Amino acid sequence: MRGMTASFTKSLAAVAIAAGLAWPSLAQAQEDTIKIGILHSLSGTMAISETTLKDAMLMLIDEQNKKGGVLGRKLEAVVVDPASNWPLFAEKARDLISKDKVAAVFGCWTSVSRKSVLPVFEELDNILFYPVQYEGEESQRNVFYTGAAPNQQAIPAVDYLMSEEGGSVKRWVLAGTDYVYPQTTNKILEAYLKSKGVAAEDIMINYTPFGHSDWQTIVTDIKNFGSAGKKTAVVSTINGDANVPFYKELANQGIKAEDIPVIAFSVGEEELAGLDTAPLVGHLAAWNYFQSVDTDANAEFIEKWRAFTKNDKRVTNDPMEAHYIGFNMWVKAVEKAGTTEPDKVIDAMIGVSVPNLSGGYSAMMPNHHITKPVLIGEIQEDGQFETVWQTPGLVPGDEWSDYLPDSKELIADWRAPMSCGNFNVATGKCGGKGVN
Amino acid sequence: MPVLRIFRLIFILIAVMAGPARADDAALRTMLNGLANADGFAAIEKIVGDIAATGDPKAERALGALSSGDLYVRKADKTVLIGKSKTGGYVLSDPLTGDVAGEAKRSEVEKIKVNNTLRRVVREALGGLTLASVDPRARLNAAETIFKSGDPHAIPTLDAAIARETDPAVKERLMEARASATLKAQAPVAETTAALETIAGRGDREALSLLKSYEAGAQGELKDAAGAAIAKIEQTLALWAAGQNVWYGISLGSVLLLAAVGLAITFGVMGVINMAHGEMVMIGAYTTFVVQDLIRQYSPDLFDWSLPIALPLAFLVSAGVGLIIERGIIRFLYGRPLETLLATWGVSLVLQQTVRSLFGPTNREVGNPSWMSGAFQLGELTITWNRLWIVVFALIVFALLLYVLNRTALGLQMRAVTQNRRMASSMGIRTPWIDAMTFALGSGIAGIAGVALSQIDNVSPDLGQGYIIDSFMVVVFGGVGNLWGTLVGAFTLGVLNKFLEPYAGAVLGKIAVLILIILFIQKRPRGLFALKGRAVEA
Amino acid sequence: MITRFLAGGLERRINILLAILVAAAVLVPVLHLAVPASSPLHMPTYVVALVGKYLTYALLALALDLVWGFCGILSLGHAAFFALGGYAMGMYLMRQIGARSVYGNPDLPDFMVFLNWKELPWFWHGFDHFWFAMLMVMAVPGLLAFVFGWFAFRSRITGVYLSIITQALTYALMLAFFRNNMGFGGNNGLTDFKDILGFNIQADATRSALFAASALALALGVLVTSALVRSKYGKLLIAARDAESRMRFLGYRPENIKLFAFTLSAVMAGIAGALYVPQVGIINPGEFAPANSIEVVVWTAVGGRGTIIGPIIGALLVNGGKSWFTGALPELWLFALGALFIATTLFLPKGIVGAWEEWWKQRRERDGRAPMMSARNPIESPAE
Amino acid sequence: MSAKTTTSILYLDGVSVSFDGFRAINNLSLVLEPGEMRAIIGPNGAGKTTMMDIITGKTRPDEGEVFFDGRVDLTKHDESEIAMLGIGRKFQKPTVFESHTVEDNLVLALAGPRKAIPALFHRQTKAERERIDEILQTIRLTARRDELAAALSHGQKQWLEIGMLLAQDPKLLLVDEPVAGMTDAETEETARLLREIAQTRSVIVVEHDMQFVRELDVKVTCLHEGTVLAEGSLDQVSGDSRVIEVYLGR
Repeated sequence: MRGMTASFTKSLAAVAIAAGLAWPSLAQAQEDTIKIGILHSLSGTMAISETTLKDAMLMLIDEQNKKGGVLGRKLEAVVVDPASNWPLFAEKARDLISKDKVAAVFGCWTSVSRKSVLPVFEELDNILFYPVQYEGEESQRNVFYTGAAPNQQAIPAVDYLMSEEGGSVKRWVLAGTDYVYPQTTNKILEAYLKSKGVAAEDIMINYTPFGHSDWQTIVTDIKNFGSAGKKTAVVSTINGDANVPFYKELANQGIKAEDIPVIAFSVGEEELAGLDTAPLVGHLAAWNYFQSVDTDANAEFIEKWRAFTKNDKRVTNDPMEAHYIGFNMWVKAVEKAGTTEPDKVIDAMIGVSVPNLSGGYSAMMPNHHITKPVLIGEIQEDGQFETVWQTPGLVPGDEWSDYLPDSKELIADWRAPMSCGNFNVATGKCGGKGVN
Repeated sequence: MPVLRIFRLIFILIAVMAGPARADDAALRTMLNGLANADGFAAIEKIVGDIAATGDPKAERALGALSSGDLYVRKADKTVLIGKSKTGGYVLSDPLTGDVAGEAKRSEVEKIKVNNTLRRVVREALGGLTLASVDPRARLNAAETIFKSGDPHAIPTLDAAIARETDPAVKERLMEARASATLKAQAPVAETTAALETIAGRGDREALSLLKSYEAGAQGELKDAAGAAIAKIEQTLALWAAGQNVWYGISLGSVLLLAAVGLAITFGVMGVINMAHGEMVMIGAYTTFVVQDLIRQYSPDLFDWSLPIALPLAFLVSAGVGLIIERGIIRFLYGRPLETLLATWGVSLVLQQTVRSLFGPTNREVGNPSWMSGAFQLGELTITWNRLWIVVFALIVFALLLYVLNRTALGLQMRAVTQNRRMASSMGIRTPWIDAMTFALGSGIAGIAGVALSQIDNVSPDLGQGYIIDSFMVVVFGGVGNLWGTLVGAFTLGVLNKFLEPYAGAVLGKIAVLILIILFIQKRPRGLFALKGRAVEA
Repeated sequence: MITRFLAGGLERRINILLAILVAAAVLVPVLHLAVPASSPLHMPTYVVALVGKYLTYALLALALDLVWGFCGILSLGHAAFFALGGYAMGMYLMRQIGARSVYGNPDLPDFMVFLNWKELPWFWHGFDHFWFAMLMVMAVPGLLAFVFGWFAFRSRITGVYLSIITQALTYALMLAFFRNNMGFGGNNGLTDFKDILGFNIQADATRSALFAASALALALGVLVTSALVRSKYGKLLIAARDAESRMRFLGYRPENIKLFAFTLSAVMAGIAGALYVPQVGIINPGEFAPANSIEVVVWTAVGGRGTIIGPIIGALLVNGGKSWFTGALPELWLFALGALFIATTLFLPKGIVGAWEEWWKQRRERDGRAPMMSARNPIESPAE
Repeated sequence: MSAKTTTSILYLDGVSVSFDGFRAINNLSLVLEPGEMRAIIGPNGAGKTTMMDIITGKTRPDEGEVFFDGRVDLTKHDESEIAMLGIGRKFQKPTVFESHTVEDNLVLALAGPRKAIPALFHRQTKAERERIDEILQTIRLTARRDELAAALSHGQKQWLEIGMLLAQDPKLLLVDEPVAGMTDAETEETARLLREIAQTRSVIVVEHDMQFVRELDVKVTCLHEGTVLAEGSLDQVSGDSRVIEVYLGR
């Protein structure tokens, strides 16, 4: 046994030396281009949604380079694949920032992927542009939220349905996939509906697992719930993949939009492309952008997109527009700051205003959310949405919902003296900084 | 207010029934062209009302087109026309006569927008127009529309309609519509009680809905009568709900059966743990997509035939891929089932990514042919055609498979090879060929399952992933190597799931089923239909 | 007795491996913290974080190898034990956030505030204490494995059936943890950690310490596994794998032999998960996905099951490959992984280490030396 | 309980078992005295292996009594308990731990505690080593003690398995077709080995090889369709007309 232990010690020494010698020196990052990180899943369950955003970013970067880049330097996209694996998002984010030295990252789709990379962006002080509608309840210094907050999608949608034009809905089914975004959105909506005098028994909340494919029971439940003599609507926060079987079941069981309309927050042009929309005409979606929006900027965008992807049937959607806005904001902020250094760019971002695709301007607010119009569209036979209602002006994104008891006292303002993502106006303290 | 709007509409309808002078085409056309200047949905609604008031059946075409969003304004002369889209523009036709009225570019016309509310108004207007229609179906629909709106002003019209009605089914509906209207009319107690009875006799959801809203506003005796009627209907509906659960369970079971039956061959008969089984299903679904895509491009009339055309193709494509996998990989791994698991998992990744590269990561659209769309009522059960066909299809596939395995030479050889490879080989059976054929058969079956699943689920590269675990559960639960076990297993799990779902919710229900399977396997490690005795232990 | 037991695991190759791990545990923190960033010898944070993560994967692969390679139990649910250990650690880290959470509620984690919960569920109690949490890291996976194994092995569920029900187990757990009402943060899981034992979790020193802890935990795992398989118990384990009924007719209870290994393996996986979570900063139900467990099987198979070094090499190689591919050739990653699965089973059934051993043995025999007779790494695949 | 039960080492009375309606054992009765060696013959499917399964606890009989050593009801115990009671079994197909060395096979079979945890810390004693040397001698595998069992020939595996039974130190050995696939010389050697073993233990041998059975020179039981057809010396049994009819052939 002594011999064994001795050989162990010897091996230890040898390895220590070998490891010390073999450590490779690191290549220095090149400085002649500005690198932009693209952090969208290209495989796994989220590839279905995120791949398009990667292509959109490549196009935007390409377009910018045609205009001469930024600060006289060309942009270079660094694409990585976090493979729909949340810890891998964090690893890749770290790689992009530490190894590739990117100036900003455009990426993430699901909330959990964003949550996973947050600490990395905070630690390494870089910028993330997050393009998807989400549950709110967050404002982080290093993140710019270009998708919709609940008040930029859910609340106007419900307002519309409650209006006479939207059908004076009195009874509500809140159906969602069981994860944070639907849970929060439904909590907000429930509180909001109750504040508008809807009785508890007129609200039905239902959650299903990811990728749920057998909707027979639930669609029947909806139908039964809708036969109580009051106008009923479904607010759907059903996620991605589960939507196709849901809508197919809806169509087959003959639930017509005129009787029980379904308004969705996660169904866009891309999702409709996988569906026969003829039986779905009239069901609704609430977004901040539709491909059908009739503006010159949008026409140009669609044309470029189709040319870039060499596919004249490729559709555009809301998160793409969010990236469009975010990217242009970043370019403007970099030009304003005169540098790509994230710290300076973050400060320069607030107040930057760029045209959106629906004919107005979107501005970055101190809470790192943006102002957007809210559009309600009805599904058409050709797989497009037709805007049937639109907020009169721009709606600023509200990160801390006023309808949740624990967040109504909170605000975010990243401008100098306050510089806080969750300032409690009641106690006058900034939450994340700690009490101790 | 919508109620007011409906009142007005019904009023107009009555006016129509009373036999006013028919407006001539020109007046109708003027009204229609008014849509060109209508600003907002409310204005359009008013015009729809006016048009309906004319009672001219010619308005049907225009209103129908409006409802389906096919009505356009030609910018040049502000006329309203029906437009059917074609590449780069529209073919225009006259909204009243349907005569072709030239073509227009996309920029030359403007669509008249409709929303849900407007669509409903148009539907009701069309319904009213058709109460006197010659087509009994149209009259039936009209009666239904009035039943739902229950407008008291419609009573005289309904009485007239009831008097002239000859079709007993339509007559019954008309009576119910009248009862519905009576409830709203503050009629005498006796009449109202009779109406309540008529409606209660209908015994369906709509009747319940109507009674509930009536009960909310009623008092005394009538409230009690309504309450009793509601209780009666609810009791019947509860029975139907149990039946419905069984049906949903059978339907889910048939999906599980389709997904698992191919696996019952590759896993159950050959002992290959085919993790790429789900991808065979996915390939079948994509084959359907390609077939439909070609049909849409070259021969849209054949669309209803797309599934029968896709079936053999999906079988061949999946079987072909299966054959390649068997010859290329699995044949080196016989007798090492856990290694087939690893290799086929690798195959599944490659297949998924291949499909993702070829077709893109997004869902592809596979449409339902007309015979797979919609639903019919069986009492209070809504049975959708696609589910019904899938149940039938699953059973046919199962029966065919049984036939192939038990009654054909190939099946005999397959069973011989599984039971005693060496013996079979020495008897002159080409065992490698049989292996390949068996695997191809299992894969091919998965392929045709894909055709069916494309009708109810996403067609995306991840399609197969969603079914693989469930399929294994079914096969293991039913008993490996026993097709009947797979059948019973699939339907048992399906029905179980559907009975748990209303109480536990979809997620907990599924978890409960998984745990039940795990516990069941403890009790019967070889599944429901396991073979006993010495031979299996060896 | 314990030292003598552990010393039984020492052997030349294991010594080298242990030496590498101990050296890494010492050297990496030095290179990371003490060497200036400008020096070519400096080890950047992302490398420390990445390799630290790989080491926990290696421990997970080793845990799987103990039951699969040595005992023939192909568990397709090992990621579940890993995730449970991770959740136990995550719960401790959540409790450490205290009032620094976004809502500033000192008693409840953010997601509970979010869901309007008023008080901490019972199963969260005790996780304020590090040692309690560490106990749970081992106890929860261990207990689950014990109960599951007790039923399964007693019912003589073997081979494919066992694999499939372990997969069902992890799938059911995944669905359960996805539920928001379970009280584990639903889909988002647990995240936004601040510190561990009072140290900032993002500080370089903490990272180095976690790295060292992972390396040492792996070293300990190697030592224990090695000692285990070289003991009489290890022989029983292999015997149970190869001829279970023979064991039974010799008077052994193979179910108990397996149960011990299965439980121990789950505990190892739990520890790996607990070390993984603070390094990646998040734990969520995705870790329970059946595909993750299958990936672990591949690491083990690629490296060489039934060997101790194999799973470690496999885990490092495959994950290194994954990191590289998903960065450099994102579209090709799944092709590469799939091809690896196929190639390994077809051409390297004994994995890299097994193949190398065979080659080495052949060379020795060709060189005319005395053949090295050894029963150390018997990896003939058993019949089902 | 009859007197017979208490004195016999093995006592089967009226045992029946059926699989999916097929009666593998039908009202079988058999008594084995301590120190006795018994040969069991019978055509395929006569229920020989199933009988062993019942004795060793692998199969539960539908009805009937099975007693060991005068008092233990075997139907209430499972395989490992029965093995620990002192019944060793050699399978029809030689079953040894192929990825262990010959020596390790014997080490694992040696009588002693069977628990998992003590095995972790087990160290071999001198007595154990000597016992193993002795058995290796007996089964003539001393020279190959360090080789993997997988490397042994078919006959050697049979011997190794018998050696493992010896190491287990049972009171009763059940030996299923010990000479299948052996050369004549090996067969002779095996017969000698079994006779030697039978001096101290009770043995039941199932065998088809009539030459071998003759060499054993013990009482013979012929089974047919799960029941005893004839019992007695080999000559008596082979003279029985029914035995000739169903088994030996004319």
